[in-house]
Amino acid sequence: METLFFLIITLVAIISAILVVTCKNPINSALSLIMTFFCLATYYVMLDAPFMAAVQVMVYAGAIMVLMVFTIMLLNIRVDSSKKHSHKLVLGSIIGFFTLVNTLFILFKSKAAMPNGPYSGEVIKKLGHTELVGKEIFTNFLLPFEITSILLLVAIVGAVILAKKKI
Amino acid sequence: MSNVLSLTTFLPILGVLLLLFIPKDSKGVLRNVTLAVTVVTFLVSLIILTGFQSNAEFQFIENMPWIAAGPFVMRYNIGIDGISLWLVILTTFIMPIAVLSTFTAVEEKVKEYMICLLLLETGMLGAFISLDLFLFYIFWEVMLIPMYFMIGIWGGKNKIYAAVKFFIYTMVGSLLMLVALIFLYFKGLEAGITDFGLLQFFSLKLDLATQIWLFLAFAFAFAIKVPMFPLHTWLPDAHTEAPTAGSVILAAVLLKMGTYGYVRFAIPLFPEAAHKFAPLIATLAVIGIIYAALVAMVQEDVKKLVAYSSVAHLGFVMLGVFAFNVEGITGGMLQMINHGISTGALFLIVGFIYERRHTRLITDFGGLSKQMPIFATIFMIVTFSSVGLPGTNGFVGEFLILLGAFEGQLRWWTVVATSGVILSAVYMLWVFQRVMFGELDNPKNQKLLDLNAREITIMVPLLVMIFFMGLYPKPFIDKMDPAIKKLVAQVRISPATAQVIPVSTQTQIPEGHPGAQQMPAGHPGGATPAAVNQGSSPAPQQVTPAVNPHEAK
Amino acid sequence: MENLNSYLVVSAILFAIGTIGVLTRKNAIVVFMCIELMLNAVNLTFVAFSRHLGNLDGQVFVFFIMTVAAAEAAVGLALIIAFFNNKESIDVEDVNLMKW
Amino acid sequence: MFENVWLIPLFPLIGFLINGLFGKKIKNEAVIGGIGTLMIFLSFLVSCGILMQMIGLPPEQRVFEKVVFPWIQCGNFKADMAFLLDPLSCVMIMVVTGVGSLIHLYSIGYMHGEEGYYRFFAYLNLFCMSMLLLVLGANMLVMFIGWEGVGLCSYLLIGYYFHKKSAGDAAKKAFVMNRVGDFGFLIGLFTLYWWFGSNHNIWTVNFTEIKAASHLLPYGGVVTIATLCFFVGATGKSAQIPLFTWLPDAMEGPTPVSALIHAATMVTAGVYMIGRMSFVFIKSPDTMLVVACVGAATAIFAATIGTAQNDIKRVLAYSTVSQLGFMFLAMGVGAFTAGIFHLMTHAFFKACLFLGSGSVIHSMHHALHKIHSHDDAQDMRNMGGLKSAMPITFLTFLVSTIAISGIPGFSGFFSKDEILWMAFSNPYHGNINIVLWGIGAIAACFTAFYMFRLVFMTFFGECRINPKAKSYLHESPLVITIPLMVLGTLAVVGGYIGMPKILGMLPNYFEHWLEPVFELATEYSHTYAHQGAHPSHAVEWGLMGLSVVIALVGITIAFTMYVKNTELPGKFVATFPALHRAVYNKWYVDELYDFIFVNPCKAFGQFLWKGFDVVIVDGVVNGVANVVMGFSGIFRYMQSGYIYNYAFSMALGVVVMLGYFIFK
Amino acid sequence: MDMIVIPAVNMTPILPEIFLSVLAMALLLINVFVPGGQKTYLAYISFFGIVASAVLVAAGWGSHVESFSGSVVLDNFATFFKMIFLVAAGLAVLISDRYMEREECNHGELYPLILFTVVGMMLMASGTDLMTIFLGLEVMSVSLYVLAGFNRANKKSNEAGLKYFLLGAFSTGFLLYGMALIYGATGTTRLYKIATIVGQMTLPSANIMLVAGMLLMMTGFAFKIAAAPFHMWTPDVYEGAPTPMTAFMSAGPKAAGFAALLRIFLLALPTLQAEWSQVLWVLAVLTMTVGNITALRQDNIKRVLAYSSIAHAGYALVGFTAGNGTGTAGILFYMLSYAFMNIGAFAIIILVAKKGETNGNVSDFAGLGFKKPVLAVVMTLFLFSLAGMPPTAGFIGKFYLFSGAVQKGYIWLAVIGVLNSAASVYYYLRIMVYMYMKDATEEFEWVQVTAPVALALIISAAGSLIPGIIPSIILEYAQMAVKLI
Repeated sequence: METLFFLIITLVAIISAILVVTCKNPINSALSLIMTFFCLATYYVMLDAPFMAAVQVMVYAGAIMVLMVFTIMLLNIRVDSSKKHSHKLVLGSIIGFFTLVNTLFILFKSKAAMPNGPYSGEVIKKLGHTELVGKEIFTNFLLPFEITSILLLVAIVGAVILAKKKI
Repeated sequence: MSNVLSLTTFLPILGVLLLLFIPKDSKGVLRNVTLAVTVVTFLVSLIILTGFQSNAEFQFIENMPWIAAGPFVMRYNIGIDGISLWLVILTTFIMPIAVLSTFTAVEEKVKEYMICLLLLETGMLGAFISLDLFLFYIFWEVMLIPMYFMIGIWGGKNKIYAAVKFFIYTMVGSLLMLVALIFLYFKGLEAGITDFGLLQFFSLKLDLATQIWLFLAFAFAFAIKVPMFPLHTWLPDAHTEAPTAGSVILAAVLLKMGTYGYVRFAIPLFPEAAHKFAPLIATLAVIGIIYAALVAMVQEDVKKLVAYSSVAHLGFVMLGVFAFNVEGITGGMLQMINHGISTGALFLIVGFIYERRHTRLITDFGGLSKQMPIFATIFMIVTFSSVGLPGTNGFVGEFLILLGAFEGQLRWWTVVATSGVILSAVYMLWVFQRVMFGELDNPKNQKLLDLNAREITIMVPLLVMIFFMGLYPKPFIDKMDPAIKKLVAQVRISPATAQVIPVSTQTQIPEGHPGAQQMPAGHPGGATPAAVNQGSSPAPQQVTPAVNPHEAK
Repeated sequence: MENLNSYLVVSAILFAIGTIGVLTRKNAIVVFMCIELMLNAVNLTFVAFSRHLGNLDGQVFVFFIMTVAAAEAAVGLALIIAFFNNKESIDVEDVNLMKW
Repeated sequence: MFENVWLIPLFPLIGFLINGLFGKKIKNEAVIGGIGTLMIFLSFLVSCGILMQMIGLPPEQRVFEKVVFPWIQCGNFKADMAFLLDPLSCVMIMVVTGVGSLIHLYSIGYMHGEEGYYRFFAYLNLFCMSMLLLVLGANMLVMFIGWEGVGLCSYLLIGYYFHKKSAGDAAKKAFVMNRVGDFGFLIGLFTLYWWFGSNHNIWTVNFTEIKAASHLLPYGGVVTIATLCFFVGATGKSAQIPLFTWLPDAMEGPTPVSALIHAATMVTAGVYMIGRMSFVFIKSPDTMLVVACVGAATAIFAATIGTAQNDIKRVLAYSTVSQLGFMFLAMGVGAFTAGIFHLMTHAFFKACLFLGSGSVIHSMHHALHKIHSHDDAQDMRNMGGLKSAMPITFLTFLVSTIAISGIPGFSGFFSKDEILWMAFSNPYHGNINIVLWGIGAIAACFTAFYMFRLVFMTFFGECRINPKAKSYLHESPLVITIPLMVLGTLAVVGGYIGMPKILGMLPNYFEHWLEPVFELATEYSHTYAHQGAHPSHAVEWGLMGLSVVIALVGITIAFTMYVKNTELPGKFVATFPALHRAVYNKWYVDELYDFIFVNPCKAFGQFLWKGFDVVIVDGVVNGVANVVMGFSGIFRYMQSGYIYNYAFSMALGVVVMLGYFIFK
Repeated sequence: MDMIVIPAVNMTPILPEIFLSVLAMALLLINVFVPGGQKTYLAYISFFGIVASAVLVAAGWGSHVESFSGSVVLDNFATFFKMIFLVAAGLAVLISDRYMEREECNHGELYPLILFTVVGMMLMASGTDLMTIFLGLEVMSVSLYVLAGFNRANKKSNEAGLKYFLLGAFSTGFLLYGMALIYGATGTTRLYKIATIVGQMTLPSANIMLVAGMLLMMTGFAFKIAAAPFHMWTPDVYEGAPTPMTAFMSAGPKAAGFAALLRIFLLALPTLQAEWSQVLWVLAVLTMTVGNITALRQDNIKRVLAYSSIAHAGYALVGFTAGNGTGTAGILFYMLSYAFMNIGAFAIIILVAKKGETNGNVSDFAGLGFKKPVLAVVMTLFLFSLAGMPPTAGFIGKFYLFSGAVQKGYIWLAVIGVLNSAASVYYYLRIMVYMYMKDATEEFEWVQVTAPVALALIISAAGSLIPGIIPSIILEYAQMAVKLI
């Protein structure tokens, strides 16, 4: 049952990902991407990471993609209609294919490290995922967390400078 | 005066600082100050000359820590021996002459020109006195910069091509040498050598394969600088385009860097490889001699002709150096100085007429002897010095080179090289004839003025040297002799590889000739010292089995 | 749950699709979206590894990646808008003033 | 007096320096000429002193070496600036300074009014110095200084009229041909030095030391190589086949120069050198044969050319070449004394001939100049009948001509006959002897013919000069005629010091004098010479008579053709036009050399420059640069500006990198 | 559920970062009150802030403090690189003012952004956790995207920003994938732990996931340092970005990329040296060759320097390939000297250019040598230093880089390196050819050397020359810095 569910989600995720790449209309691409994001969120839930799933939906699907769709609308961009570059398509696909092949080879030819942490599915369920992630962030990864604040500040300043009509 | 070497080397830099404070437009002051600086440098260098002891040791050594970081220890390690002494003196001697020659030749950008000249002097001197390989490399490269600007800024029509070619050509070689230098250092490090000091590396034993690679890298760099056939094509371009002083310095000193590099570095550091490559290098040298002479013969531009003659002369030097015996190397060293003087003088001469006529094409001249007798005389003396007429400096060097090469292993090369002597006469005399002899039919030439006092002043020291070195080279040879003997001892390959075959008188006399077996007791030659010598051990230079006279026939 | 490799394979496929998108699409925003797709693929990898390893480092990393994605989105879209203001296009083929 | 030998070259050097440096300021011809002449005359006096002293010594003590200062000393090699006095060098310095003084004196008058008068005397002094160094040098290197020094002076003096292209060409040709010889000289020197050094640890170039060690030399082998090389040097300097063509051209120089350098002294340096090294040469029978053959060939070859020349100096020039051939023939047959003897007598009569011709030219020139004629003052076809106008010149000229033709009683007879006899009777070359003798004899016949042709065309017959100029012809001044008379006298009596034994009137002083020098050579020669039956006196007498007859035949033919029946030469030319053209054009040797050496050399040089240097060597250099630049262009266009291309490149990089590690 | 106890942290390692961040934020605020034409004050403030920060950094020399539970470390290596970033930023600030004034985009936000970039770079250098390094990288990158597109009105600048952004984000994808694989293969993101785990592996090179992670990470950083074939953005972005930012980008982020690479590879993955040096060998050769050869045919001087910057990354990679003390110390030294010489050269380009970034071709330098001799001499110094001629810092740097390779036995790499630098001489000489050997077509009257630029030039010139004559003053520190990794 779970396998079937996984397969369905996978199918949806991949099809929507392909749609992102193939849709002529950027809006459609964006919508497909959102679809993919939802699928990923589902994976996260299946991987006992509900907090990540929530963040995924809120930040990606909610914030980032809205921003993008908004931008697309704002710029009123029409369909990707200019002349086709078949060679570009072919080359890109070949490279993408090889990337995939390489990656798959990597995955199948090697084994990940042995589990080394205390957080098995049961533990997470018992202690609560959000708490655990929060604890990690505020203890072991405090510094990166602080850095994100600067990152966001930079992004804000940058966005203002670049896009504001008059500074 | 323990730091007189440093003083000599860096005096020109002080001169540069001085020049910086002189306004651009007071050209006369700039010229005179530069002249004064170079003359003072020359005078200071005379202290070195007089204080130099005729022995094989390095003298006036200054050895101070400089860089010590990581595996590398570089020291400010300088000193001279008989080999570098004369090149230092030659440099300081040529510089005032070069400066003086620019007094009217360079009217534009005088300040910059003078600064270039002085920087160049420091670079050249530094390269000759460095006993630290790294320091040498620094100076070696530094020299390029002012020369590049001299050619590029004050040069002729095709100056940029020539300057860039000169720079990059030399750079390619020297960078490969740099890699070899680093490699050598690490080899030394393994053997317990602690810094870049040249003298320590002399005792470093390397296996043949390593030696060959390192030697090739060094030899390539030096061969470009010499320049040896077929790496010579930058030279005619550089010479043709360079301003007179530039050509003079280029010919007189800069090219010596290459040959000096062989004598000081490439050969003693890698003696076995040097021996292995001696035939090849000698072949190239000989080809260079003949080739450059033939090409020089058909040149239309006087300066280019002189440039090609340089290639030929330097070929002689290489031949001598690779004879690996005292005569050959001494000849080579002498020839370096000679070439500096004669070819320097030739470039000055070309400069004189160029300044007057703004052309260097041989066909534009003819019959100048009539109009410019003093010039003609000087030109002729220099020509014959360049041709190597006995009595002038050119002969002594050339003779010793050929002699050394002949008695060494390079017999057949010598024979071919000697024919270069004929060709040199052909092209030099031909150009002299076409420029100086004949009817003075070009109206532009009919108003030429003879040399003025300044120009004569420039030439007189050179002429004096031409004759002095030709007639009494003893002081020169004596000062360099111990160092060269040491060098020869250094590069002598071990007895295992080259056997000294004892030669007895008896076996040498062909048995087929009647009467050869015994000489009459009362024979006039019987009691001469030479005869007594027969019993003593054969000459140390004898590295090849003696050619049996039968075979020689 | 499925085994680790299933997730990794999915993420690899998504990553490859994202790559293809970057290489083939002309609309700058779509290109950017494809990059986001690649990042998400990485996220999935991280989470999968994290789950497999039993430590949460990977998930924390994902958390930061999302932040970064947000920041990049802000700046990126600002750049795209600025470009649009200049060129009236967001076609990457029009980003061609500088070449050779 | 021996100690003061260094004065001999020093005086001319001083003269050179004074005239060379200050001559232009002095301006006064008398002073300039005076200084020049005085200096060489002082040398002559010193030489006389030395000669006197040497005569006073027993023969075995007649060797003296004076080291003036150390010159080159390097490693094993050592060459001092040292002078060697022995009977041979003594003869030479006497000839050089003696004839030199006379020619200097002559020049004072001859060069009168020439532009660059001081230059001429400076060069002349310099020449004398060089020549004296050459003959006095105690080692090969000092000799070589002189050797090249005389070449230089010859260059300078031939090119004296530098505004004439032909003079410049001739000068250069002379120097270069000499250089070819020098090449041989150097290689010979190296070979000898190396052989002694490496085999016997005798590192020397000193003649005395080589002589002392010469018994170590093998016969043939390396010695042949060395001596052949030396002989190449000699052919260059002494204008032998194949390097003789420069000498006739050298006549572009002023006549005194031709007399001094190209007749009396410099050109004999090769002979002298062989004499100096007789003990080496004799050790190689092959070389000796080559020397003899070349000498004989040159003698006949040059003589034939001499028969057809019209330029008075050119005839003399070919005559010189021919006579030098005789000397080499002598050297080659081991008749060193005879060779040197002929050298000396030749110096007398040939100098006299040249000076005489100079006197004629001087007079002709003067006369033609007066009437503003541009006729060639040296062309014999413009002369004729000058004997009345210039009696002294005529007389001395005639005497010398007789001497050179080998008429008994005159110096040339003694020396030439000695040579021919030795060619016939020497023990070295077996059957070839007869050939050598035959060629020599025919050459002698030719000599007599063309010399008398010269005399007849110049001094006899009707005067062919422009009639207007005729009245201006006159005898030269005393300063010119005195040397003529002195040399004329010597041409007559000079031979008596070396009279062949067979004539028995006087002892052969000359042979005795030179005996210590050539003693060793004679000794060595015994080891391989065929000690066959020595030809009898009768044969000698017969041959002597024959040679006289031959000379007379030559004279007779000349007389017939140029005095009695002046149409004959024209008829002859008409009958054998090709032959005449070939002879007249010197057998086309110059053209041959141009074809074989000069032009190919130039063409090859052009090819090397324009074809090889520029296209190939520089082409490779620039080609590398261009290839790099080409790549630069390719790389540049890969930088298309499109983002997806850049991304593609990155992705490709990733794929390749991963692929390599996965699939390796 | 327990309260989360935030652990006590030692702030010393990130003191300069904190200082600079605070300063940047303060500047953002101050900016509001500074009227349009007087943004120069901000430049001065940031410059002095940078100097102060440099003092703070310098004070940390010699200490070794780990903090934030192993996320960050203060050691000599970090200190050295931080100094490089500060030098680059300081010089960039000094040369920005004049440029921005001329291009009429002197917005006060420039300086805070530069400072933030520095913060990001510093975190890259001192981070010992992949997350720290990644976030530092992003702080840097995001700032740089903005800085590259800072001159909004200029189409080129705009395009540069966009191009840089898209490609940068793309490369981030690879970088992250690499980090994910490393995480998967080792189970941690802490470098020290990775080192331990990898060290315990019997055959780490057989662990293809680890190797692939390493390669993908290398890709990401190779993009930042502009190594071929990830270099293609460089010329375009460098050309388009405002010149002072180009200068900054060529010196700072490149050094930061090397810092992170060195840190990760030498600290965490030394056991994989055999693998990564193979790749780096190829990358180094490609980078040097492509950079140098393409530069030969450029006309825009900014592009010339951009390609030269690629080539210099290649030289540094030579030292990295060796991976030994000599080579890595060489990288440190070289990055510092490169900051001096390259920014110096860009400063002169700024002076010579006219409004709208025109007059930026090599041929526009014709005659500068005698019209503005001091500027030209200084430029010559920079160019010779870039070309690696003694006695400049560039030479010593190259010497150490190539020495490292030779020491490690990579002779051919060194040979290719020197041949490349011989070829590179051509395009540096070309600039000099125009400066000195062509006749002036302009009078250069618009060239005004303001005080900050003059200061920048003096500092750069000193920094390019003095270490060339007495390199020990920097090399000793570089040696100490790399010893600790």
